[in-house]
Amino acid sequence: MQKSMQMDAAVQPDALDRWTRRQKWKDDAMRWVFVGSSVLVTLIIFSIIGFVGYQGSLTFRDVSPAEFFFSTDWSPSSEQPRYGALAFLYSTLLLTLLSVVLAVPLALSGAVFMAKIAPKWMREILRPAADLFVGIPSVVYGLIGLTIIVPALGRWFGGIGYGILPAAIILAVMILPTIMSISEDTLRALPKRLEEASMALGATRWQTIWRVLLPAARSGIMTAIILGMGRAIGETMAVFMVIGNSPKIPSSLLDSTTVLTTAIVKDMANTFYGTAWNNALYLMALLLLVISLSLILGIRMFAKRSELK
Amino acid sequence: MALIQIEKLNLYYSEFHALKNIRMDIQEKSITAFIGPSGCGKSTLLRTLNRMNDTIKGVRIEGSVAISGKNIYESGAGVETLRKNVGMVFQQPNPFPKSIYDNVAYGPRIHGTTRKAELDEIVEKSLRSAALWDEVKDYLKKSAYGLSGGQQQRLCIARALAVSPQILLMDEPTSALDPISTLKIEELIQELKDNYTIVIVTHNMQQAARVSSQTAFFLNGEVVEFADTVKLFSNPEDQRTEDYITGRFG
Amino acid sequence: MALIQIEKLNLYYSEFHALKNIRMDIQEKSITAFIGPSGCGKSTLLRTLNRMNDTIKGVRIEGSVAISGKNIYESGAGVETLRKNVGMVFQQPNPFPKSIYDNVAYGPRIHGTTRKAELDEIVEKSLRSAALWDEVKDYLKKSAYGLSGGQQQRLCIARALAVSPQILLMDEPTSALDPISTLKIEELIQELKDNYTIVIVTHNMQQAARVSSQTAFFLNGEVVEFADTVKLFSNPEDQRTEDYITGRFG
Amino acid sequence: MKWNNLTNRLATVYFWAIGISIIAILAWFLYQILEPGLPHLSWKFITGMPQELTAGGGVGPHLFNSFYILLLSMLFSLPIGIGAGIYLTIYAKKNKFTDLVRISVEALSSVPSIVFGLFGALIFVNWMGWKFSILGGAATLALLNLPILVRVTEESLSTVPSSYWSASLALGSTRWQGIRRVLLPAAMPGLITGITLVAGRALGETAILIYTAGTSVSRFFPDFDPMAMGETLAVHLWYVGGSSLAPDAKQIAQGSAALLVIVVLVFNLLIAIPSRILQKKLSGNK
Amino acid sequence: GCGAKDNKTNASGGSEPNKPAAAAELTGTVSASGSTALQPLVSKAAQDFMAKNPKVTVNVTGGGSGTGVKNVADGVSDIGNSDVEADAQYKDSLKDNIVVIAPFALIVNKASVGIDNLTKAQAADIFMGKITNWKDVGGKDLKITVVHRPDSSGSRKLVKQIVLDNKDFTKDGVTQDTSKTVAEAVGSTEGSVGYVDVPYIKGNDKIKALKMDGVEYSADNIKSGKYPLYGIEHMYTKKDKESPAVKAFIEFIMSKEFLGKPEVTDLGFLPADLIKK
Ligand SMILES: Nc1ncnc2c1ncn2[C@@H]1O[C@H](COP(=O)(O)OP(=O)(O)OP(=O)(O)O)[C@@H](O)[C@H]1O
Ligand SMILES: Nc1ncnc2c1ncn2[C@@H]1O[C@H](COP(=O)(O)OP(=O)(O)OP(=O)(O)O)[C@@H](O)[C@H]1O
Ligand SMILES: [Mg+2]
Ligand SMILES: [Mg+2]
Ligand SMILES: O=P([O-])([O-])[O-]
Repeated sequence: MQKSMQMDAAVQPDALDRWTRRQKWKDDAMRWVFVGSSVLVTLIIFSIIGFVGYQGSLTFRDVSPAEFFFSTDWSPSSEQPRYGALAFLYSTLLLTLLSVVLAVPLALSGAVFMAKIAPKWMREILRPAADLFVGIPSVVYGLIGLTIIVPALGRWFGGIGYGILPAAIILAVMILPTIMSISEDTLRALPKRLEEASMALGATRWQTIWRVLLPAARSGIMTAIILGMGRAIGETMAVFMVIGNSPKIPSSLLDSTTVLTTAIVKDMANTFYGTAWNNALYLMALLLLVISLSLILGIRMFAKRSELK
Repeated sequence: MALIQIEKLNLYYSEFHALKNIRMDIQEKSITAFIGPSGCGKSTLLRTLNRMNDTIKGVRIEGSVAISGKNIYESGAGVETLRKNVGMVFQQPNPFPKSIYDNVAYGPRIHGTTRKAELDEIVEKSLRSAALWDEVKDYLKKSAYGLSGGQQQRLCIARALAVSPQILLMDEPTSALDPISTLKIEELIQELKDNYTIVIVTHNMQQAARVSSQTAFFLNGEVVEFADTVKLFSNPEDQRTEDYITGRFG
Repeated sequence: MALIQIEKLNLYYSEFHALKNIRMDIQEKSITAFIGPSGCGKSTLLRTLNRMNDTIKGVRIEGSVAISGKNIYESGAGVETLRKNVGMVFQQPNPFPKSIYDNVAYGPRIHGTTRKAELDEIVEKSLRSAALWDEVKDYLKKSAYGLSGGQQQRLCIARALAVSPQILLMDEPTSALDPISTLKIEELIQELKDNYTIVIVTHNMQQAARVSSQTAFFLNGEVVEFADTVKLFSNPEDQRTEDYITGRFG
Repeated sequence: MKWNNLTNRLATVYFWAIGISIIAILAWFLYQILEPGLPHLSWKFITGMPQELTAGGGVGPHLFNSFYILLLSMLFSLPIGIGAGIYLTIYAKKNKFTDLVRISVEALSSVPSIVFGLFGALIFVNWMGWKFSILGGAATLALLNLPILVRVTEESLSTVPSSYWSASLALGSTRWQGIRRVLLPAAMPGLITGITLVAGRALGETAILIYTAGTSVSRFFPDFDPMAMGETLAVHLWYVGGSSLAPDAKQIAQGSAALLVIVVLVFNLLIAIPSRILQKKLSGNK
Repeated sequence: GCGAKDNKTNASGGSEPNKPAAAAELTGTVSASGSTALQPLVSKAAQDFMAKNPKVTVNVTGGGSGTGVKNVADGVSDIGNSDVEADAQYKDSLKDNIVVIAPFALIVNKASVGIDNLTKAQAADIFMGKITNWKDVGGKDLKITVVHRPDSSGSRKLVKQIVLDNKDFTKDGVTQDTSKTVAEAVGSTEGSVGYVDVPYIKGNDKIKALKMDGVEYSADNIKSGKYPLYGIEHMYTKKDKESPAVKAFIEFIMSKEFLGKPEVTDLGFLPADLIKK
């Protein structure tokens, strides 16, 4: 090895050798930068989980897990404080499910429309418009929900109009562009030869879309739904304004209820650090994290399993 | 009467005049080869036969292509019916990301066959015709992507056969394959001739000479010469054909 | 002494034994062709010569490959220096999405040449060697994607030449091209022989016969026969070689 | 056959209807935001200082803070996000560490922003002693951006044909040279689109910033001190809607909402146009 | 003109032993965080204070009462605004500055409810969910919707103490984040009732404030003890560690000069010495 390096130096001008060595040094350095970035990302998530998890686990000094997870009685400010979070958990899952159910058919149809049917000029308008909606602050969505959707629902269905339904409508609009854009990208990235193969067999456009393109784009569509769902689970401000925030299991889609995120913001700022109440809010944050992570992993696994071997 | 009759066919990609005044008669149950340098319009002409050019924006067609005496650009039967009758195999094997079985059953299904027993029969018959049955019969539920390139191409042929077309178009079906797979496909083409009318585009003159009964030589969107394969290769009439087939081109 | 000496080379893709006990000596300024059916290991062996296999996960190599007497798997000189010395041209033309000039200048730049005049000179010289200069000299700033397939492939050759390698590896450099472009590239290869040592993988036996001085026939990861091209095609020693080159394979 | 044609036609009608409804929904929302807000937009409003109890307050410092925080957060998150994305596409071997990084990115992208807010408040505001500041807000916002950037990088890099990478390595480039000179430029259009998305989200974020950047602005405008408090336009909108006692609070809220939408729109355009030109140039003006 | 005079007052008012009583100009930064209900007032004071003392920067932010108190204890802020008394754990380390008194009122949807007075018992029954229709208290035949503040809010604690005698609120109804949004929700929901601090009543013409036991809220009625519904606003500082600027700022807020300004008086906050025990 020693020998070969010397020979190299003899063959090549000195300056070039230095250049090569410097490039190699840079290459090594950059590799560490990239590894470092990855390590940092990992550290961040672990410290978040650690922080939220530690603070949350302190709840169990004052509250039994059975009460927290299985009771619906949330009355932290009463003389005999009760910390049952089941109602929040229930509503969170219901709200997420409903908003995804509302958004996905629309978003997927929209994606197909944009990728395969719409004329070019229409796409060129719709796509940036959709991107724009990702940037509209949730407070604005909330405001529209509060001033227009809630009163309208109240008028149509009677009652006050607050509840899971208006929240789901708002969330569906919020996540629609995300799901649509990513699904469209996936559809567009499919090799043209799949479509050609189907058309050449005499399939109509609709048959091609339904039987070939959508199945082939499945994994990208899953990613899109997961991202949308993640946003729906974590959304706070907009939901707060329209869901009503009663700490109970709702009797209908138009009954006031609370989800985990709004339960947290509602009281986080005004409760004292280190009290059982405050700790319970951190525990809800942990719960939220665990739910969204397991939903995501679950869907990923399901998608992988249903793929062809 | 010839099965396919092409009359005064002109095709434009927007401005670009890609096919110039093509006339050609193709007989039933024959194998016709299209040869010529890249970009001369072989694929374009092939695709006018099943109207796959319809999917490309800005394509304009003049003249007529008649199959069994009916102009396919005017008939009311619809492009789906036409394509069912005129199957196509592409340069790159392009199976669907589905199982082997579902690939072959795709065509029958979209055309309304749903009974399992019937489908089973069609799948087996098509795979046998494509000389693939013995290799895959135990793995019908496996993904088509697990097959080798040559197997995939035969699968695509089986898929095309499953809707029982009359005509089979092949656009350089072996150019992505190794010689052994190529040989297999060539043998298969020879066998298929008994039941189908085949039009094949190829870059490989040896291949054209081996498999086809007629050959058309293209240049710049025109058919320079269209004749019996043996005649065209041994005794071409046009100087340009001769230059091309002897490699002295340009 | 031969320029490239391959000794007892074994290569594994994880479990799969892809190259089996290869020995081969390749002389300086010769053209060596690798032929054989698909999957027999031609590309794999070619890529061991510039260690491009290093980029594939799970590859394990035993034995030695020496260039100018030094084992490239042991030398401390680094894989970058090796690859600078051993250029490579791929099956599909793969220019960068940059201008023609920047494509050719890429190699010299990453190896430390920054002076404009010097770069200009290298670019012109390389493009001339690749027989492309006259066609592109007025469009050097245009994107390489505006070129035809054959031009792109010659650009890739020019790009490889620009770092003045000693050896040029080509993996089916014409299989994506039409016959006319193929002919041009084959002529080019013949010219390059005077200055470079060339190893070329091809599916096309005619091509091997036309361009190479030595030919190696591969089967299942082994070199069945390695001999002068004329000898190998006219009078093969091994029965399997004969079967393959006469198309009676299998 | 008839049946196929019928379903096909029905499907076409359906997709057009959906396409048009989506446009209608989006347009309706835009209208609801812009219609009440636009009349309130004036130069004085856009560049003025806020007022507490009296009418006529502006949002100049908030607008400034929005961009300042966005810029700083990008400064933190871009190198790390792109770095990790590059690691995952190029260097990652199939091992435990890679799986861990991947799951971390996944997990990070599923963290609700309120949790980021709490975390940022603890780490940056409290432990690091940055108090409520532009810096603290930007750092926390960077955490929100990270997973999206990692994913966008991974995706844009993986659409770059692998042939570029082999070509560069075969010429003897180091990996870093190949990344910097070939992969990143080729992935640039995708990266830029991703960055616009991230920026849009950051401009609209409230939950995180309330706990980290504070809900008031510096008395100076513009104030480049990263330790100053940095209420952004979106947060101001939240504050004005929820607490302000100014008599024209409602108009300010509507004006801010409209302004915010316009800002995001302009931002998108400013980035999309050069990126499209770049893309054309790369793909060779064909 | 008046700035110089005021500075002198502030400096002499400071009892820092190591600081000479010379009339030095005030410098430094003051940061306050906490109660959102108090934020508009403190922000306004900050603006006026900075105008008088150009070398002092006052930053005011929300975050909630709990956060505010924790922030002072942790040194993140100099002042923690709170509308509730701090947790026992902070008693020793923090100094409690009571700055103003904030009157509260019960509000109802103006158009639909049809009453303008509730007895304390009626109000308690409504908030506990025992009375669910306005006709039971003499109003129209209309279902009652209660609009709450969050459990942890000072306002809710106050109403619970004074009106409900510490019994629990009903879990039905709607919860809004801030007093302002409560006022808006009550304004837009038929048959709704809520409670807010009075600055948020004015300027919203869809709600109306109810009398309690026939008594209207006013400075006089509070002073005389007839109107019981009011909160005490605290600004906590770190005991013995307040900078001169912090002290001066708190004094400024409590001064007649500031509280006497028309736009501040208008809000309805009352000076802390109104109910001196
Ligand atoms: N979609 C299109 N739009 C515009 N021009 C096209 C299009 N498709 C093909 N062309 C042009 O039409 C001409 C004929 O193309 P065609 O694909 O038929 O050639 P070919 O003979 O099949 O060539 P190859 O052997 O390379 O496949 C070419 O010059 C090509 O550039
Ligand atoms: N990355 C890889 N991982 C695992 N196996 C591989 C890999 N690359 C190639 N192989 C296998 O190694 C064998 C040799 O492959 P190689 O690409 O060298 O063949 P080849 O002779 O070049 O074939 P072709 O003519 O099709 O290019 C094949 O069986 C192939 O399946
Ligand atoms: Mg073609
Ligand atoms: Mg190969
Ligand atoms: O002032 P509060 O928000 O605590 O009622």
